[in-house]
Amino acid sequence: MSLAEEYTETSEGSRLEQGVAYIQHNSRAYLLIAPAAVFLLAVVGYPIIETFRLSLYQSPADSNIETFVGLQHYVEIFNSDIFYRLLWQTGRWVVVGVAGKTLLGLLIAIHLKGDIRGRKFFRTAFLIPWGIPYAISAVVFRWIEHPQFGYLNAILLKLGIIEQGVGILGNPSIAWLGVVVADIWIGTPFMAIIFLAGLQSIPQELYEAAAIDGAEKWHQFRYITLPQLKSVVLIATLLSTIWTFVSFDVIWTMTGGGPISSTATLVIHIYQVGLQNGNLGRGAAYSVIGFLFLFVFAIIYLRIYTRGGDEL
Amino acid sequence: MIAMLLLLGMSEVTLSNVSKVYDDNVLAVEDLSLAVEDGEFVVVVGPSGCGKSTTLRMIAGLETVTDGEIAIGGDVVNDVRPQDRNIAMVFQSYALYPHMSVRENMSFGLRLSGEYDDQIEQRVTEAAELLEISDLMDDLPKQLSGGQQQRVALGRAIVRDPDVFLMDEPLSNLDAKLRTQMRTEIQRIQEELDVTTIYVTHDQTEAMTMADRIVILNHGELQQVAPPERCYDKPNNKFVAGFIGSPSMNFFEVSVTNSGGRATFQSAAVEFTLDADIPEGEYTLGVRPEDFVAEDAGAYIETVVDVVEPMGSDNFLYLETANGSKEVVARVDSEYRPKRGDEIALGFHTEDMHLFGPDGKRVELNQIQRTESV
Amino acid sequence: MIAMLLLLGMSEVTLSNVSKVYDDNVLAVEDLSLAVEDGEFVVVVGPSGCGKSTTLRMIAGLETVTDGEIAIGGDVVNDVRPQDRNIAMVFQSYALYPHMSVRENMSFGLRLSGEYDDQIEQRVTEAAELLEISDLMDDLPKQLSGGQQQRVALGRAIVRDPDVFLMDEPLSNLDAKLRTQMRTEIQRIQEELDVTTIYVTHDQTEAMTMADRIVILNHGELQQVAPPERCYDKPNNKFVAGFIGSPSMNFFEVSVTNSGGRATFQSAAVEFTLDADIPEGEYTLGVRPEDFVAEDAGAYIETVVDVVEPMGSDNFLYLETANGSKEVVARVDSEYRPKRGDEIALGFHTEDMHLFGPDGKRVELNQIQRTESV
Amino acid sequence: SGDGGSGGDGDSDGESSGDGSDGSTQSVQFLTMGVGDNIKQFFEENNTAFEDEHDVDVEFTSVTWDNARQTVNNRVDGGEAPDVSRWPARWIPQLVGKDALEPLDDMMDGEFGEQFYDGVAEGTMYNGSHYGVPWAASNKCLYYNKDVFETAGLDPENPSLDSWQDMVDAATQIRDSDASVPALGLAGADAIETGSQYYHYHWSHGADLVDDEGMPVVNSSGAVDALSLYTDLHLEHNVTQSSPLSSTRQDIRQLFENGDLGMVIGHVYTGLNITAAKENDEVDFDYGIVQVPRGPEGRYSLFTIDTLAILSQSEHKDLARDLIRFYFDEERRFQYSKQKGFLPVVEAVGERSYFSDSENWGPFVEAGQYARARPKLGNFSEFNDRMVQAIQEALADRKSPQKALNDAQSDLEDAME
Amino acid sequence: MTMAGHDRSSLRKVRLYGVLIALLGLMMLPFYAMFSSTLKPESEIFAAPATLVPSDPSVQAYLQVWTQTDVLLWVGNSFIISVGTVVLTLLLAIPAAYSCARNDFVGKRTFLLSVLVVQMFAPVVLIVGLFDVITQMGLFNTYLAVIVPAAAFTLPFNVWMLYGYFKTIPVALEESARIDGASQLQILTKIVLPLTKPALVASITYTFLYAWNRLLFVLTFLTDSAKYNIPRGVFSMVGALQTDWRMMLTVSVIGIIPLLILFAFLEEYIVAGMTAGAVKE
Ligand SMILES: Nc1ncnc2c1ncn2[C@@H]1O[C@H](COP(=O)(O)OP(=O)(O)OP(=O)(O)O)[C@@H](O)[C@H]1O
Ligand SMILES: Nc1ncnc2c1ncn2[C@@H]1O[C@H](COP(=O)(O)OP(=O)(O)OP(=O)(O)O)[C@@H](O)[C@H]1O
Ligand SMILES: [Mg+2]
Ligand SMILES: [Mg+2]
Repeated sequence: MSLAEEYTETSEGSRLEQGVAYIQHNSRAYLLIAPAAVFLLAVVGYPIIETFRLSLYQSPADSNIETFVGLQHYVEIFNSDIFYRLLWQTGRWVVVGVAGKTLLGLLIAIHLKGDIRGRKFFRTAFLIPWGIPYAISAVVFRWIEHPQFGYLNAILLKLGIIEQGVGILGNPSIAWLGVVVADIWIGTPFMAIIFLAGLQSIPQELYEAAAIDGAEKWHQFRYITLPQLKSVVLIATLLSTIWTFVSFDVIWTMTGGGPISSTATLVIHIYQVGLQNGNLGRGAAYSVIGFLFLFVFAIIYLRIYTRGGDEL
Repeated sequence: MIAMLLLLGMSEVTLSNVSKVYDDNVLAVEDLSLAVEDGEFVVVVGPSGCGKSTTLRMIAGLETVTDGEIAIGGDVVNDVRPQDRNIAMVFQSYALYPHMSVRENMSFGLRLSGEYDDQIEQRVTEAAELLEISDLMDDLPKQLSGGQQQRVALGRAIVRDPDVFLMDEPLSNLDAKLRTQMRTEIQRIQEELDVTTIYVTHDQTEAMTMADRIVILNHGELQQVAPPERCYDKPNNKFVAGFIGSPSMNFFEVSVTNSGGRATFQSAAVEFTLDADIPEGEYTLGVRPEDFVAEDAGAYIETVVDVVEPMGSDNFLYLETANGSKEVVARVDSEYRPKRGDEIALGFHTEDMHLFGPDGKRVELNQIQRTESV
Repeated sequence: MIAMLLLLGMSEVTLSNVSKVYDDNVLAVEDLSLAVEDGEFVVVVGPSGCGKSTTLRMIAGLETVTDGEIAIGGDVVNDVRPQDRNIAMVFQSYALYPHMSVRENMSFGLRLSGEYDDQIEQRVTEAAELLEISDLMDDLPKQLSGGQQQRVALGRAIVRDPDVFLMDEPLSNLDAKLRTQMRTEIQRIQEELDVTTIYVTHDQTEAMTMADRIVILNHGELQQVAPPERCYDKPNNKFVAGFIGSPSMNFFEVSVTNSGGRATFQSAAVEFTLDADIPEGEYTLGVRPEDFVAEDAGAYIETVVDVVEPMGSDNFLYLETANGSKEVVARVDSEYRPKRGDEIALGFHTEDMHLFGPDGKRVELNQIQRTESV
Repeated sequence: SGDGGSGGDGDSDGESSGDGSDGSTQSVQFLTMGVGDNIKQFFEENNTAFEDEHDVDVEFTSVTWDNARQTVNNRVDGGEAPDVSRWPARWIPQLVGKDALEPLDDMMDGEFGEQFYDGVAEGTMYNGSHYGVPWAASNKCLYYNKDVFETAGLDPENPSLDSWQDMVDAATQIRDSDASVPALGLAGADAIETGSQYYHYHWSHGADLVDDEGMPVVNSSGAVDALSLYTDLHLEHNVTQSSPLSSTRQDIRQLFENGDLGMVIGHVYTGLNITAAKENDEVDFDYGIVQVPRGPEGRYSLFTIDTLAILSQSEHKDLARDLIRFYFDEERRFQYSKQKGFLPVVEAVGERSYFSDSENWGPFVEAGQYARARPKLGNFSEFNDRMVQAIQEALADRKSPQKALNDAQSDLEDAME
Repeated sequence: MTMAGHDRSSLRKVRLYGVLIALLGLMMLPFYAMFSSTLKPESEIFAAPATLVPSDPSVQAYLQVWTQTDVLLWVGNSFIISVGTVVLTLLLAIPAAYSCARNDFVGKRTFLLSVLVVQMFAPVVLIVGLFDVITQMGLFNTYLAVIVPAAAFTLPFNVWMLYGYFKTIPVALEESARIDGASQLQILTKIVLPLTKPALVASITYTFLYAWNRLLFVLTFLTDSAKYNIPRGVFSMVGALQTDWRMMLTVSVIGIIPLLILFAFLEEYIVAGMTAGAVKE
C-alpha cells in the first residue's frame, strides 16, 4: 500500500503552482466553459454589478450626478410600508401563480400521458399559449376581462351569473387574480411539457407492481406518480418560481401594477421607481433585495433537491 | 364468493382455451389450456416472444383476455382487477419502488390493505429473516446489489401471503453465480410456503432445476406440460427436444426403411438397423451431447474434431460430420481429449436416441433393443 | 518506429510493474507485470472491482498509467494516444453508435483514417461475412438483438485489422444460450485472425473455455497466470481455487497433526490420515463438487441432503455437514438421487483434494498416496 | 437671419457631412409618434416633397405612444438621437435636464414665432427658452348622446349641462330612465389619462397641483370637493359605467363612440370618429358637444401641446430647421389639423371657417379660451402617478377623498425635496 | 362478464377525453377570443357585451393585413432574431454543458450555480446596465442588440438542460470513437451531437420561443421599425387615439402559425428532450 500512501500525500510546491498545474491538467474543461462564462460576464455581469453599485448611490435619471449614500436606500426601503406590501403582493403572485401552473400542468400532463387517440393534436394544442408573445397574451387577457367588451363578462352575463359587467382588473381586491390567471395560462404549457416528460420516464412496471399490491388509481398517483415526479416537480417549480418572480410583461401590460398598486410586485415597483420615475439608486436597491430573496430561496430549494441523493 | 374460496386456500390456477390478440393483431397466445394445482411450482419456458410474459400478465390481470377463461381457486377472474386477485408478482426488473426503503417496499401492499402496524411489522420482519435481508431494511433499492434487490422483490411478494406467486424472469438480471444461488433460494422458499407458483423464464436450466412441471410454449402454443425429467427424457416433439438440455440435442435427418419390423436408419453420416416396426419415411434423429460415448456403442457418427472446450469437469467437443455438413456437440469425460482435426467415431446407444416424425412429433420406439452394428 | 514494428506484426503486450491510482486515491491496480505473447488469447478474470477494466483501459490508452510501463510490440506506449496504438476494443455495452447503421458503425474508423471507399467496402463486407451479419448491414443497432449487436461490435473491431484486440466483458449482456454460442465464435475468429487478444470477464466459464492463459486478479493484485487446466488443477492459492470452477470448490478448515511423515487431517466433519510430511497447523482443505463420489473413497464427509437439483445430465446436491455448520455442494451422476433429509457419507479421493496453508497459498502434497480409511 | 445663432454649428455640420457622406445625400431623422392610417399619407407625401426640394433623405420613424417615451430616452442615451422629433411639451423639462435639446429661441422669437397663438407658444417655454415649436394642440369638451338624452326625457338639442351639478342631475335622470346604457364615462384605470380627466374637476374647484414655487398643493379644500364629486359619481350616484377602476380614457371613449354611454369628456377626434363610423353604417346615433361643465371656481379644458424639437446631438441642425419651416407652411398645417383631428396651433389656420363653422370643431375652438395645461415639472409623470393613486384610492372607497389627497400631498412633498 | 370489462374501460375513456376536452377548452378560450375577433368587423369587436360568435364572420382582416401592416417583415425579423439567438446560445451552451457533463473540475458547481443566478434578475431590472453594454459594443439598433441579451437569458436553461442530457450519453461511445481514431471535434459533431437531438430540439424550442415572444429587448434596443419583430410590430399598432384591434389580433394569430407548424413536427422530440435533459438532470 506504499504506493497509495505516496499518492495521498500532498505533493510539494506552492499552492499557486498546484493551482496552475491543476488548471493545465484540466485545461480542456476550462476552455470549453470559457466562452459561455466570458459571454455572461460581459453581457449580464456588468449590469448586475452595476445594479449592486448603483444601489449605494442616489442617481436621478435626468442628470448625470451620482451621490454616494451608502446603505441609505436599503434602510429607507426596510422602513417603508410599501416594501412589506410589495413583499406580500409578490408572495401571493408567485405562490398562486406557481401553484396554478404546477397543478394545471400536472393535470394536463397526466391526461396526455397515455397513448390516446389524437395525442398529437392535443399535445400541440396545449402548447399554443407558449407560442404567443407574452405581451400579446396579456393584452388579450386584459381585453377578455374587460368590464364592457370582454368575453368573460359576456359569458357570465349569458349564463345569468352576473347582471352587470364586472371589472376584475379594476377591483383592487381581486385584480391580482385577474392577472395571475393570465400568467398561469402563459406558463402552464411549459410545466405540462416538463411533467409529461417526467411522467414518461416512470416505468410502467411500477404501476403494475402497485396494482398487484392492491393499489387503487388514487393510491398509484399518491404513492408512485408523486414521489417519482418529485425531483421534476422540484426543479420545475424552482424555475417557475424564479421566472414568475421576475416576470414583468404580463402585469405591466394588464394593469401597470394598479389599481392602487394592488397588482404591483417587486419587479413592477422597481420599474416604476427606477425607470419611470428615474430613481435609479432606489430601483437598484430593490433589485438587489429581490435577487437576495431568490438566491436564498434557490439555495434552500436545491438543498432539498440534492438531499434526496440526486446529484446536482 | 372469491374471498371465501381464497380463505379456504384453494388456489389452483386454470386456463381454459385462453387466447390473446394484441391491439395490433399480434396473436401472442393461442388456445392455451393449463391447470396448475394448488401449491405446485410450474415453470413456463420458451424462446423470446413465445407468449410467456403475456400468459403471466393475463393471469395477473395486467392484460385483458381476448378469448377463453382464467380461473383462480375455481373462480373465473377474467374481469377481476389485479388489485383484487390476491396474487403477488415478481418482475424481471424487480420494479421496486425506488423512493421507498426496503421496509416500505415490502410493507406497501399490507399498508394499503389496512393491516395493523404490528401485524405488518411482524410479517415484514419474518420475511426479511427468511430472505436474510434484515440488515438492509432501511436502505433504498439503488443502494442494493442486484441479488439483494431480487430478494427484496421476493420479500415484497411473500409478505402479502398471496394465493399465487407469479414471477417473470426474476433472475435474468443477475450474473451466473448469483443466479444459481437465488435459484435454490426461491425453491426453498416456495417449498416452505407451499404457494402455487408460476414462474416464467427462457433459461432451460432454471426450468429443469426448479419446476414441479415445465410448461413449454412456442409461438403462443403449448408444446408440452410435464415434469422436467420427462421433458428431458421424452420430449413431445422436436422443438421441446431442442429446447430442453444444454448444449442442445444434436439432430440428424435420416431416411428409414422398414423391412419386416426391422428399421434401417440411414444418412450421410449414420447407418444402423434395429428391431422397430415404424413406417418408412424421412425422420429426424436426436442425440443429446451427453449421450455420446467415445466408442462405437451400436450406432456411431463419423466426425472430425473442430474445437475442444475443457470445462474443468468434462470437455465439450465441437465436431463436424465427416462430410462437413453438420456441426455436432458432444460432452465427454475430461480425460478424453482429442486434438483438433482428429477423426473420431462418436458412438451412442440407440436406447438413448430420440426419433421425430416429419411433423416434428415424437415417435415411440418401445421395441428398441440393443442395436446390432451395421 | 512504432509503425514499423506494427508492420512487422510484432504485437506482444507487456506490462511491467504497472500501477494505477485514481484521482480519489483508489488503488485499482498494483504492481502488475504480465507478458502477453503475439497472437495469444489471454483472459483476465477476477471478482467485481478487482481492476480488470482498469488494466484493459490502460492498455487501450483510455486511462493514464500511474506507475510502470506498458509496451505494445516492444515499444513503450505510456504516452501514445489511444487512436495511435492500433488496437481495437469491444465494450461490455457494445458502444455501438446508435445513430449509425451497422455498415456505418463498422466503417467509421476506416473512414476517419482516410481509407479508400472500395477498400472500406471490401473489408466491411469480408468482416460481415465472417460474422454472418451481411443481411443486417443497413439496420440500426436498436433493431438488432443482443447477439447481433455483439457481432457488430466485434465486426467494428475486426475491420480495423488491429494489432491487439481488447474486450471488456463482451458477452455479459447476453443470455446464457447466446453466450455459449458467441464464446465459440469469438474463439474461432481469434484463431482465424491470429491477433493478440486480451479479454476481460468475471465469468470463470468463459475464462476456462476460451483462454490460452488465464490471468486472475484480486484487489488489483495478480493471483495466477497459467493455462486454464492448470488453474483448475493446481490453483496457486485459495482465492484462485474458489474462483475457478463452478460450482465453487468446497472448503473445510482442518487441523493437521504430523506424526512421523503421516499427517492426520481433522475437523468436525472429516478425519483421515495420509502419508505426507507437512508441518502441523491449521489448513484449509478444498474439494471440488465434481470430485465427490457417492461412496467412501478413502476420505469422506458426513452430510445431510438439503436440496437435490436435477440438471438433466447430472444432479447437484446441496448438503449440510452432519453438525449443520457448513453447506457443501456436490455434483453427482444423474442416476444417484437421494431424498431431502437423507444422511449420506460423501466420499472423495485424497489425490483430488487441495490443501492451502494459513496464508492461503497452495501446499503441494507430492507424496500423497491413496489414503487409508480412518 | 434666424440661423445666425447656430451659424458655427451649421458650418461645421456642412463640413462634416460633406466629408462623411462621400457624395451621397444628407439625411435628416424625423421621429414622431402615433402616426395612424389617417395621417400616414400626409407625412409620406410631404417628406417626399421635402426630399425633392432639398435633395436630402428624410428618415421618418413613428413609434406608438405607449413606448414613445422610452424610445426617446433610449435613443438619446444611446447616442442615436434623431435630428427632429415631436413629443408632448410636458417632456421638455426632463429632456432639458439631460441637455438633450437645442434652444429654438432664434426661431420662436423671430417672425416665425409670431404665427402661433400666444398661449400655445408659451407652452414650449422652459427656463426662459423655447425648446420646441408648437406642433399640435388638443383640448376637451363634453360629448353627450342625443338618443340617450331623448330616451331619458332630457332635451337632446339644448341640454342643461353648464355646471357639474347639471351634469350630475342629467346623469341621475338617465340612470333612472329606460336608457339601457350608463350615463357617464369615468376614467379610473392606472394610467396617466385618469389624471387628465380628473384635473377638469380639480381646477374648476379652485384647486391647483403645484404652487408658484413648484411645491405640491393637492389637498386644498377645493381639491377635496373635486375628488368627492368625482368619486361620488361612481360610489354615490352610481351613474358611471361599471368598474371605472379598470377603465382607461380610451375605454370610455370607445363606449361612447359605440353609442353605449350617455356622456363623456373627450377630444375632437371622438366626434370625427363617430362621424366616420356613421358614414360606414357602423353606428347610428346622434351626439352633441358642449363645454366641459363649470365648477364653483370656473371652467377649464385640459390643454395639451405637442412640439417639434431639434436635438442637441443632431449634426444637421440647419436642415432640421428647414424641415420644421417646411412643415409650417399654412396649407400643410391646415391639412394636418383637419386630417389628424388636432386643434390648429397657427392662428391663421384656426381662423379658417372649416374649423369655426364645423359642428365637430366649433366647440373645441371655443374651448380654447378655457384651455389649461398641466404644470411643467421635471418629474410630472411621478407626480401624476401619485395623483392617480389618490384618485383610485378614493374611487375604490379605500380612503376618503380628504385622506387620499392628504397622503398624496405628504408623499409628494417628500418626493419633491 | 366481458361486456362489463368493456364498459369499464370505455367509461374510463369517456372520462379521460371529457377532462381533456374541458381542459383544452379552458386553455383555448383566450385563443378563441383572439381568433373569433379577427373575424368580426371593427365595430363588433367593441360591442358591449361581447358577441361570443361573430355575427357575420369574414376573413377580410386576413386579406387586408398584408397591405395594411408589415406583418411579413415582422415575421421575417422574428425569425432572424430567434434563429440568431438559438445559434448564439447553442454555440455557447453546448461546449459548456459538455465540459461540465464530462469533467469534474474545481469551479464546475460554481459555474453551474452562477449561471442560474442570471435568471434571478428580471431583464427589465437590468435594462439600464444592458443598455450601456449594448451601446458600448456598438450593437444598438442592430439585430444583435436583441440577440445578445436574449442569448444571455436563455443560456442558463440551455446549459442545465444539455448538461443533464449529455450525462445520459454513455462515455463508452466516445471512448470507442477515440479508439476508432476520431478527434475531439469529430467525436462532438459525429457522435455526441447527433445523439443529443431530442435535447437540442427541446433547447432550440425554448430558446426560439423566448426570443420570439420577448418584447422588451426589441423595444429598448431597436428603434428602427424595419427591424421590428412580431410583438414589437403588434405593439406599434397600439395607438393612444386608436388601436386597430382587428389588425392587431390578426397579426398575432398569423404570428402563431409558424410556431404551430413547428410544434406539430417537434412535439415528440420536445417531450423526449425534456425527459432526458431537464428531468433526469
Ligand atoms: N403490449 C403489446 N402490444 C403488442 N404486442 C405485444 C405486446 N406485448 C407483447 N407483444 C407481442 O406478443 C408476443 C408475445 O410477447 P411476450 O412478451 O409474451 O413474449 P415472451 O415470451 O415473454 O418473450 P421474452 O422472452 O422476450 O420476454 C410477441 O410477439 C410480442 O411482440
Ligand atoms: N474512474 C474511476 N475513478 C475512481 N475509481 C475508479 C474509477 N474506475 C474504477 N475505479 C475503481 O477502481 C477499482 C477497479 O475498478 P475496475 O473497473 O477496474 O474493476 P473491474 O475489475 O473491471 O470490475 P467489474 O467486474 O465490476 O467491471 C474499483 O475499486 C473501482 O471502484
Ligand atoms: Mg417476457
Ligand atoms: Mg469492469
